[in-house]
Amino acid sequence: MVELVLFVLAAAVTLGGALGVIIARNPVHAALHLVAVLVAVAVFFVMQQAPLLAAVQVIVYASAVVVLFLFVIMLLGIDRRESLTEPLRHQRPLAIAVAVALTIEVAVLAGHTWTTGARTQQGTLSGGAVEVLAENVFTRYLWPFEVLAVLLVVAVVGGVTLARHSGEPAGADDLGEGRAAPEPGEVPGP
Amino acid sequence: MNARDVLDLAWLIPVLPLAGAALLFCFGRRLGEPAAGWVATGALAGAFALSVACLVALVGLEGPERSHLVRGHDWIGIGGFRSGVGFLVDPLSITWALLVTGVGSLIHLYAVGYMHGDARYGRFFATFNLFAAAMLVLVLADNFLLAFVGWEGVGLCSYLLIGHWSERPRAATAGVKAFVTNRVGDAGFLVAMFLIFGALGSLDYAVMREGAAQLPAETATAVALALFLACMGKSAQILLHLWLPDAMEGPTPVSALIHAATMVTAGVYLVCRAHPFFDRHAAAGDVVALVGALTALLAGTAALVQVDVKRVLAYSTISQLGYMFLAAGVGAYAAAVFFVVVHALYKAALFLGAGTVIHATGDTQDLRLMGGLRRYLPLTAAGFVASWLALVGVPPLSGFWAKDEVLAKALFAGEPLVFGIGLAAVFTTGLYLTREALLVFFGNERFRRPAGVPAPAHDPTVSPTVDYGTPPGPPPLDGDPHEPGPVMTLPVLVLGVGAVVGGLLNLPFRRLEVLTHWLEPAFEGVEEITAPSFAAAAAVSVVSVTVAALALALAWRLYRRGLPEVSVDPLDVRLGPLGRCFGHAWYYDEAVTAFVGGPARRAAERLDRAVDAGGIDRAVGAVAAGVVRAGAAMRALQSGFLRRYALGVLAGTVALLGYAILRAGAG
Amino acid sequence: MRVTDTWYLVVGALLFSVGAAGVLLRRNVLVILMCIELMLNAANLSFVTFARRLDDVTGQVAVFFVLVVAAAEVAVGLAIVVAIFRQRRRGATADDVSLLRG
Amino acid sequence: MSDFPVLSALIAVPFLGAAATLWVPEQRAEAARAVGYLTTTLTLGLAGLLVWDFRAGVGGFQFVEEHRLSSTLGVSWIVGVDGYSVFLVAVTALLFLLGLVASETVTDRAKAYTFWFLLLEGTIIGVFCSLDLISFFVFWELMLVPMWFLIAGWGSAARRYAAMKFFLYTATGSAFLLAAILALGFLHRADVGELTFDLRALAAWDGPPPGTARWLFAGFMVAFAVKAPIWPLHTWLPDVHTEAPTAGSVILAGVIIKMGTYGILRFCFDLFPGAAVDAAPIMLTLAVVGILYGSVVAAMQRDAKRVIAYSSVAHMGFVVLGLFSLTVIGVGGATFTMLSHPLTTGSLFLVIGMLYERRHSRLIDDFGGVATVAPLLTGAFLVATFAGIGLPGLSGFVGEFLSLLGAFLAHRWWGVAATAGVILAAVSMLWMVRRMFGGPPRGPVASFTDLSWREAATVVPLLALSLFLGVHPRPVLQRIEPTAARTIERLTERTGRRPPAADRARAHHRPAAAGRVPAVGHGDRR
Repeated sequence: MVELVLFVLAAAVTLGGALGVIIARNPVHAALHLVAVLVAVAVFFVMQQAPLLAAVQVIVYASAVVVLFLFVIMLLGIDRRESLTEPLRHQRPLAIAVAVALTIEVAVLAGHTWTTGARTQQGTLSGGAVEVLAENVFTRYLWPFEVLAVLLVVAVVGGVTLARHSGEPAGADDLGEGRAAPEPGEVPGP
Repeated sequence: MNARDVLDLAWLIPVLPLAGAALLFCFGRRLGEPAAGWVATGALAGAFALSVACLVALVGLEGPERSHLVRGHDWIGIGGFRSGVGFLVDPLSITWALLVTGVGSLIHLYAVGYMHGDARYGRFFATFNLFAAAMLVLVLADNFLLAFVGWEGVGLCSYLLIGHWSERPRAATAGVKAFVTNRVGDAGFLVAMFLIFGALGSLDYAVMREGAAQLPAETATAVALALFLACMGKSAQILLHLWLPDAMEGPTPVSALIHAATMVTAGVYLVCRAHPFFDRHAAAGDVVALVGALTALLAGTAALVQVDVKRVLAYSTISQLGYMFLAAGVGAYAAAVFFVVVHALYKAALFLGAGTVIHATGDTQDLRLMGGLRRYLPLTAAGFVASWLALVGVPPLSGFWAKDEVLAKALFAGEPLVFGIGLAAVFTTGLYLTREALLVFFGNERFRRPAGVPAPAHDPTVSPTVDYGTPPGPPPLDGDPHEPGPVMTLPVLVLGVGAVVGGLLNLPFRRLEVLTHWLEPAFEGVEEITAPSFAAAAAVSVVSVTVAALALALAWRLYRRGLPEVSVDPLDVRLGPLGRCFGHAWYYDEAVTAFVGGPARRAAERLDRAVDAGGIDRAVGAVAAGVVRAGAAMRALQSGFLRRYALGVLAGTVALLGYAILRAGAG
Repeated sequence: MRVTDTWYLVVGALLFSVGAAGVLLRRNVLVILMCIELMLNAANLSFVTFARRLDDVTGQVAVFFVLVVAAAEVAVGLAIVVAIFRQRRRGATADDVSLLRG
Repeated sequence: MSDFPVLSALIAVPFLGAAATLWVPEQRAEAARAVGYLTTTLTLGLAGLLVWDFRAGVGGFQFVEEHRLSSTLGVSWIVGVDGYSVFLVAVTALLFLLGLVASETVTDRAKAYTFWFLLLEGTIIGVFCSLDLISFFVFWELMLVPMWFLIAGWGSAARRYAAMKFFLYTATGSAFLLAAILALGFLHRADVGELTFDLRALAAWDGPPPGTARWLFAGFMVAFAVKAPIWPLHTWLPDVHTEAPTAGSVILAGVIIKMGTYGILRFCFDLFPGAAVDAAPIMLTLAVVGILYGSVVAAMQRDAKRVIAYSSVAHMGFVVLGLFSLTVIGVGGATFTMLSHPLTTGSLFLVIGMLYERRHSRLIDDFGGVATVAPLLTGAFLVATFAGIGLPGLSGFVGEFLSLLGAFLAHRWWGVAATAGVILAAVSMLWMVRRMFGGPPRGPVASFTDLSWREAATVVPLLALSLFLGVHPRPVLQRIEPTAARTIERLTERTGRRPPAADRARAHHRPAAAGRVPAVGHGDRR
């Protein structure tokens, strides 16, 4: 019974947060809704016996990533209300139609044996989830793990070069130092 | 060396002039002025000697044996078609060979003098010899294909020789006109050969002689008519005759040899050689006879009022050729051959005479500017007069016997219409040739240039030909005309003598018909046309002689004193509008030229523009434009907007899932 | 009434759809990035659900990797966004970046 | 001699030569040309060897080399020649050597010119020798590249347009060809199980169902109809000829358009006999239209090269006429025309090239009276013209006569209509000769120099060969006949259509006794 209540709560937070992300005029509000969604999903992970993932989710995602988002929003100074006008013709109705169609299709398929071949039934992971997870990551999937390491390095290097070199002459290492303080929202361009 | 050994050398007859031609093509320029001429004349004289030897050898054999085949190597052979190079020496072919080499040698001799000072002397004689070789190949071939080689070879040489003075635009055009008109005939020859091969399986004369009898009537008639189309082209019969008058642009020896004595008679040879196709089926024979008769009359009328000395002779040749086909058409092949031989003699003499006259009066060809030349060119005049009287048919000269036999055979073969037309043509012949002879050699001297008038500058690109209707130019000569050297006068005299005695070949009395008897083995299976009685034959002769005499008298009365008024031609005046119609040769040439130059040319140009540029290219262009438009339409998809692409991706996913559902649903 | 896996999957699907719609609807690049995060989480949710049902830890390993990749992706994404905004004045949106127009 | 891979060598040498020209430094043009001469002479030598060793009586393929490259893809390197292709290879080798000699006047970028020229030779010989459909197609497409560069690089004014038109026309056509080849290969595998593109295997197989066979036949025919310009698809030829450099024109008219008719002969008859018989009337009609249309329009052109280009369309009309008469005589005639046409049209283009070098114009009206100024040049042109319009004694006549005869025996009225083409051909060509060579020399024509030794070296061999083949075609016809007979026999077996009676070799044809026959009472028993 507790599980049902918890599930409903988490589901409500998840979907509400998601809708909030796409509806919020102010990107900051969107970011906060995103945090809510991420935490709710972490809860789901816990209910699905994936405690480590929940932890990682919360640590990596909910905090680091969203903070990064907020940081960039503040940096770019676009933390204010936006108009939700839609210049592309037919974009909005089409988008909604596609999303709805997608949901329906997944629902239909989910109810069908076609996708997994196995009927829905209960089952618990044998043993502690973390040990099994760790064992797998460092044995069978070691190679992908190493590739991921490389990926992260690339991401870091990419992030740095992209953010720094675009338009900035070498040497000016930070934003707008030595010039008149940029008026709010103004990004010192070349 | 018995008869057969001599006859085995027959293949040398065409090879000698061919070798001469090859030699002159390579070294003609180096040999230079007279040497090249003598080499060519010598080569042809050698061929003449060999022909005579073959004649003697053939005479040595009895009647049916008089045929000899020299088999060369195979030429074209693939699938069921086999053809080789072989020379058939029989009375018919050796008669022509003698004619070509004999008259040819005399004309070559004449040309040595006539072509004096010509820039391309060597090349002229090379082509002249090549012509003789091609003509000999044509007459000595043992199958139709090899004959066709000779047939087109003479056409080529005629094209080259007409266009010898290529700097003259008229000569170049006349050359093309001659070759193309002959090509129309050659297409007929090709179709005939296809028909023969399709029916008999081979183009050899031997196979034709055996197989032609069993052929169904309409195939034989088709072959005959196709062959006759070829003859009409080559022998300038009506409808395809328009090239011969223009061929006079070539040097006079060319006109004499090719366009009077030999090449134009190739058509008659072909009809005689292919007589199995003609004689058994009335239709073909009638066509040939009728076309021949009409040609004789119409060409005769056209010659009446011409003012160019060579033009008159050109139309006269067309007319006389008409007679030959008239004879062949009614089945009197021997009479046709006799007419060919005799005509070659006196027509060559007339042309050579005309050549001498042209040279003597400062290269003018206008009859109205000559007159009274007999006092200055006595020998040439003698040869010319003899030939004139022979051609008109004054007994006892050769022309009388030949023409009389043709008309007689036509009447007794039951073709009165053709006989009537032929008789009318006799009148025109008498009229136009007497007019020419009187205007040139008799009457008042109209060639002297008055003292004050300066000599016109000699422009090599202007051709001396004078069309009907052009006013006479200034008199050309200031000195006296003088007789050229023996090289030019001897041939005219010899041919003149030939014209006089030529009749002996075939006098119409039982044992004296030498030529008919001689040709009999070649025309085996042709039923003889005999006069019902001696009196009937004599009556025909009397009628034809009186007609000729009337014409002669009329011309004598009109032109006895030459032309008192240079630009007034008494006959032309009397004929009035009819004279103009005759002068323009019934406006046939102008009509064809107008058609080819006008509507045909415009149609071809429209065809080129409409189909190629307009049709196909525009269609291809349309396709290309279509592709470009489609491309432009696709470009809109690449809008550059990120969210459009995202929409596309998701729409794709939805579609795939939908398909999965369908398959799963159905599956 | 017990909570069965299907519910999780339904929530996952809904979450994914909302994320997808968000990507299509919003013009603000950052919001688009956030929506992508939503879609990724939806996927993770399904992974975990199936890991539990099929009693196979691979699902969780996959989620682990997805997380890492997502993090890297956000880092680079934001770097690009910064680069773009550095070029343009304020208020640049996803639609301005259409140089690749055909 | 049998083990030496003549054909592979024949294909390899030009490619190696082309590669060698790359090493030559750019500014040393004569070095590049030297490599060119060496390669083309070597190729000609090999070709001569090939023709010399080619046995006469054999109908099938000779000098066959077979290397199976990959059984899964069914690709293998099979080369071989028979009566049809051996002479085409020889003519190609000859034309390329003479073309190079004629290209002496090409001074800019001589190295690149020689490179593309040799590449072109290799690909064309490849087309004529390969018996594997795939390698045939590869060479067929490869040929386009060097030709495009030659036209676009060294052509005259509108060369870009012409090169592109040439490329697009042929490439579009060969797209269908590729589709048909692959379809055929896979249909064969579906039926027989083994994927192969070997012509002999595919020909031996009794073929796809008639309906499909007709479509595949159409696929092959489109590509070949474009290349050998058959009437509606010919509009690229005049444009390309006017823009191509002289040697390019010679090669194009000489051998490239022969690839189309060769393709018909080599593939369409063996692979789709039924379809060929059904398509014969249509193709004959197109051929006759091509002959008449080509000649008529040729007379109307103002550019000399366009006149000859259109007359080539007419000549190829004769070849197609001979082919689709489906008789041994017709096919033999067509093959012979394919051999004689390069000689005649090649020399015509060479002379036009020489005139172009003297007057820098190709318009007929810019000339006039060349005969009086340059007699040797005129003589060469006249001999080539008369060979072209089929004067007996020159090579043009033999092919034309046999093609017409074959067509006449098979379909009477088509033959008669085509014979009219003989007249129109004479009209168009001689009318051009009249306007260019006849009449008084006009303006700059007066200062023309006559044929130089170098120029004579390019034209005289072709004309001499044409004269030799015209007078003595037997050695060539003997080698073509068995192959043509074999093709028609297979056609008769597979379709039950009997060729006309006169077509088959009969016992009684003339005893080929050389020299004189003792003529006592021969034949004329009276």
